[in-house]
Amino acid sequence: MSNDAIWTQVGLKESEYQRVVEILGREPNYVELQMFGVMWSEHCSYKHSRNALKRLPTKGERVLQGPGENAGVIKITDDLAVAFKIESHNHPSFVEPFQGAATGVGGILRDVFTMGARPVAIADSLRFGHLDDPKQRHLFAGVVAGIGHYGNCMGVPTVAGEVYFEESYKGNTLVNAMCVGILHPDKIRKGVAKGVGNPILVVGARTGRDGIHGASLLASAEFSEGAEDKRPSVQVGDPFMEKLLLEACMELFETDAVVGIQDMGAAGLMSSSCEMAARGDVGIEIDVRKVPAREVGMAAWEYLLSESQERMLVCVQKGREAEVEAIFAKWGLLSAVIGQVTDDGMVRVLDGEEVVANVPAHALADEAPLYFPEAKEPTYLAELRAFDWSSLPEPEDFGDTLLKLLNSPNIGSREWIYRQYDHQVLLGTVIAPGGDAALIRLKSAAVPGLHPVMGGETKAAESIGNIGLAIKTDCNGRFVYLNPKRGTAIAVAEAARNCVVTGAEPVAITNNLNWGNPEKPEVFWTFDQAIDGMAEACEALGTPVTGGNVSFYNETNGQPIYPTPTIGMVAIHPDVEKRTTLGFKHENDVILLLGETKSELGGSEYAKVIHGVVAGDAPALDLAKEKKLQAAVRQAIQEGLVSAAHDVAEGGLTVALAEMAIAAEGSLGCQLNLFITEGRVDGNLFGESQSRVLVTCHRDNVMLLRSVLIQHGVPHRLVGDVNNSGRFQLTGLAQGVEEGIFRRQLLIDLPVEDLTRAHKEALTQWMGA
Amino acid sequence: MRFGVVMFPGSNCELDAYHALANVLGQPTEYVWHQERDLARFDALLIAGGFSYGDYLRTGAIARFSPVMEAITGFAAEGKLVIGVCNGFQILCEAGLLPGALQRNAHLQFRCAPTYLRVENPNTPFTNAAQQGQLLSIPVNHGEGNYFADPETLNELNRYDQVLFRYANAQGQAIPEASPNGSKEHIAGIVNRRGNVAGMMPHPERASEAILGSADGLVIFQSMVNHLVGRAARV
Amino acid sequence: MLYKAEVKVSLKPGVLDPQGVAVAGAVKTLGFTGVPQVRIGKLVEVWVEAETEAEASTKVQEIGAKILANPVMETFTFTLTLSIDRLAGVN
Amino acid sequence: MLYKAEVKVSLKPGVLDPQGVAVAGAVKTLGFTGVPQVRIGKLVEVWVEAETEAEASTKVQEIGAKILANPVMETFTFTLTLSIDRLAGVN
Ligand SMILES: Nc1ncnc2c1ncn2[C@@H]1O[C@H](COP(=O)(O)OP(=O)(O)O)[C@@H](O)[C@H]1O
Ligand SMILES: [Mg+2]
Repeated sequence: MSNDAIWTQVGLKESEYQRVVEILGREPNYVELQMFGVMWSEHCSYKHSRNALKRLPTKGERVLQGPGENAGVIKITDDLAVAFKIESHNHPSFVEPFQGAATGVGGILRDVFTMGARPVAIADSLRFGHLDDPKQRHLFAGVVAGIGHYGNCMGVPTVAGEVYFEESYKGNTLVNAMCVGILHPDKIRKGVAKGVGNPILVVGARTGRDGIHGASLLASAEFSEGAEDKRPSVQVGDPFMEKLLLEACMELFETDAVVGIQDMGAAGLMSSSCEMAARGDVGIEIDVRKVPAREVGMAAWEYLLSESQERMLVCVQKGREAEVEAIFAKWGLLSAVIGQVTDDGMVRVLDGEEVVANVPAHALADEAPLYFPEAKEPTYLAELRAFDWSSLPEPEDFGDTLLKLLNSPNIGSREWIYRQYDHQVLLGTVIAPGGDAALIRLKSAAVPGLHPVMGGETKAAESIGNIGLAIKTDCNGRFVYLNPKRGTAIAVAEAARNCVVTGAEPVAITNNLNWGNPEKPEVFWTFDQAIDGMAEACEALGTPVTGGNVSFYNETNGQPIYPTPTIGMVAIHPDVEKRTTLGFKHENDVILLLGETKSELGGSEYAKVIHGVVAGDAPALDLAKEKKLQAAVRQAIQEGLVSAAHDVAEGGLTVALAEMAIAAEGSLGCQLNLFITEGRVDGNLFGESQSRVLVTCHRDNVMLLRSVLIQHGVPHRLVGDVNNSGRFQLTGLAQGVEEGIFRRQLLIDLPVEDLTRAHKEALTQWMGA
Repeated sequence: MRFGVVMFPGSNCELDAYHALANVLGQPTEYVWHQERDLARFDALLIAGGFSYGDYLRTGAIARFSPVMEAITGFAAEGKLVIGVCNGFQILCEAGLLPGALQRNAHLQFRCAPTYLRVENPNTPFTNAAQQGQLLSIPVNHGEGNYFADPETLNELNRYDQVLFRYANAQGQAIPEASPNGSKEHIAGIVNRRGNVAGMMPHPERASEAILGSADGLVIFQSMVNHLVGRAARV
Repeated sequence: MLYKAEVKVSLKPGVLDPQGVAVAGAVKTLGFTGVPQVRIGKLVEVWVEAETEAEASTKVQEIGAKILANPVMETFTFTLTLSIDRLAGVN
Repeated sequence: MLYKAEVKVSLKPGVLDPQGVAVAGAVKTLGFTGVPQVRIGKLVEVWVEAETEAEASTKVQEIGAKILANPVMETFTFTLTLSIDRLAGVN
């Protein structure tokens, strides 16, 4: 590296370096150059994405805090709000899966509790290559263990998530973690420094050389052979330290001593101090020698860029230092005054007596160059969409096809994952992982008023009643690959649908945009399209974007991942006593399919698993119809007309029905009759047409249910009955030669336990029981 | 009657235990900080689960040295009731208040899953509301719940009826497939010889309301209440 | 003087070592033959200040017995050397 | 011949060792003074069959690099002895 130009050594372009010189009116010194290198890195400055992101809808009557803070905040009642956010830790997890994933969870937890919220749920979103590759199994096992390690130790339940295995993620594991916390609407904390003379404290862990340049280099450049040399020293998470930090902060927030608080994530002290200064429009002066160190002989810039975990930067009222330090001491934590707020808008860094850096806060935080990258439609799209489906044979044996799909790691049971996660602690989880969205009740053990340090807020407990929160992460990257705009809209719609089938009303999203190199026009075009898709869907479904994260440069040797805009959805459930789950409940219940089935095989798991084809276009999506469907399902559930509900996703109608049978208690089975009016049989059975939901209801309620569906103009048909045969029987009815005469054919007839086994072993066949 | 929920730095089930005892069972309950030395105001203590001191070195190894553990040793010596759940069980073993130790799960993975516990001895302050052989549906949530004790100790546990619960399947058979961690003799919970100090890996507080999937955990707390008020009512 | 003790904590013979079994399995799958057994214990490095080696040794013995090893399933031994290496940092 | 290797796996200097920090803290609360630092690593005993010590050593070196130590954060060293102690059990 040493013979590179000085700007490339810190990951800047020459033009960017010139800009720095202009701003300072002089050459930056070494420390200052490091500071700009990090703060103007893609990861910290969003210089390639910020313009596009402006197009996302961020307003709504429930939105108390939109993008720009550590997490978004949504109002639930006058006494209760939720803070939530999603973050990626892709590159670190590829380098060291266990610690990378663990510290990813640690980071997102801090983002949420810096807002003043107590974390009550975690959700993840994971991507790996195919599991027949030992390296991928190693990554998968390490990531899951790491997420469990951190969340379990913190006592925050990991209740939902998603995972896909695709060739395109082979060289770039994706690990996105979402955290949801509860707080009082009037007690939102912000990452701001104010009040000249107010002291700035570092609290939590000591500072070492961990992860220096993690943000600027690793997360802002492509992987290539020999990426090893670029490796920062791995950050090791200490969830115990973070648990203490959480409780100490909760206690601190009960006082009014805090002016602002910011978690130290990427580029630690550096970014947290200049962001706090910039937000407060003030200056900050800090002395790195006052930062409690873990290692000897660290240089000033190493203090600034260290990504040691479990640390916070706090601005407190002058004179309250002792009080604050006492609280942290009670929890056995360090706290040290390292500087104070100044009035000159400069971030001034001292190394003892010596001034080692003196830079305008706004220059670092807000004045990174903005890029409008060139966008060009990728040529691969036309070819893929031109795919001729008639070239694929229909399956000989539909039962065998169903078993293969249930056994696919992209469809089968995720129990191997979530049984390694504590998904119960805090006693809020009323719909556990394994169905569609997770549902937590707000009147859990974490409700304000119960905890010693959250005392006195029992009022909140009453107003909460039976309100719950449905949570789900979702993104079918294959659809986004085939059609970036529609695929992204589908991700939003599916996340919402997964929440709606529990009876909840989607209210807002956070999102994590995992992409390739934005400086490649064909990659950026897909990004730009995706933003439009997300904006459209969020407008239509009334779920504003309250925050998110962008992870670019997910490429290995020039190969980008499928564009993967992970959606983290939060939905409010009015009454958790009226929640619905996907499993069949009673014999003789009637099964209805809501929505329209077209023969759409584009991007389907069926095409991939059975025919090895990833081609065509993403399924059609009509957001107006989607909205009606979701409203109808919610009303039907509220009126108690629905005994089970499940959204139709990967594997299509047949897999969704099978999942309902598998999730059923006892010996329930079903007899299904599907009219196959148009298109291919496999397209009808396994195609992934959107805006479809399966529900069951008691015979006596069918008329009532149908009237609700008709009111909302939701097309639907009766597709069969729940029985206690313990078998899954599906009959196809196809138009015969004469009008109105239908040919019946028993297409699938299998014991439910066979389906269950195939489903159960989807992951364990690779990962061990 | 007053319950104390003991919490250490790193405990994380204290909220849940408090909720089950105070809100569900309606018993007067207080948190007990690891620095406390005076426990006179309590009739029974629950050492909550979690990761005390990060469970570094060995689960419970560091917590056992906190001031409150000295006090708890005295509390137990007076014959008052102490139950350790999960990490609480691990701490009681490390402190020598219960025999044996808890090793890493045999399959080396953390496990959060429902289990059935077969009641082996219903004649204790912690099980008097249950029937002999009754199956309780109570979930486990641990990475190190694999109970170990040498053969002599196991013999004693059996001879003196100190095994409270064994992991079993839905038919009530204690077999390896039913065990989430590979414990010796499928042991899920034990009591000391005197009968007033108990430890169990599964989490009764997580099975304290039907909406959570099971309310069987209340049997254990109700038993303690029965014992303290000198009743032996069954639930 | 600053001494460095290397405390080896190992499982008692007869105590099952699932981790060791797993590693031995991994070794086999990687194609190594003739590796009949693997046992996994802890290596605890403890730096102690003491006037004499004897003093250091009693100190480490106590620390080992009190906290580093669990007598129910573990034993420990240790070696003492004058510490030459600079401490990585204060903690 | 059967050799026994004692493989010491330790964290690279600079890599955070939360366990060590926690134990050092506990040692202090136990009233021990002058214990500035504790670091915790793994002690892996590997039994290997080999004709010569040299062969055994290459084998252990490979096993250590491939499985026992995580190159991103750990380093390892080992010593070899002719194994006299009976195996604790076959696994
Ligand atoms: N990585 C994961 N972590 C935790 N839970 C997961 C994970 N992946 C999937 N799940 C859970 O498994 C169930 C099925 O997930 P998924 O197939 O994504 O559902 P859907 O197809 O309805 O989006 C959901 O309850 C989900 O929360
Ligand atoms: Mg779903």
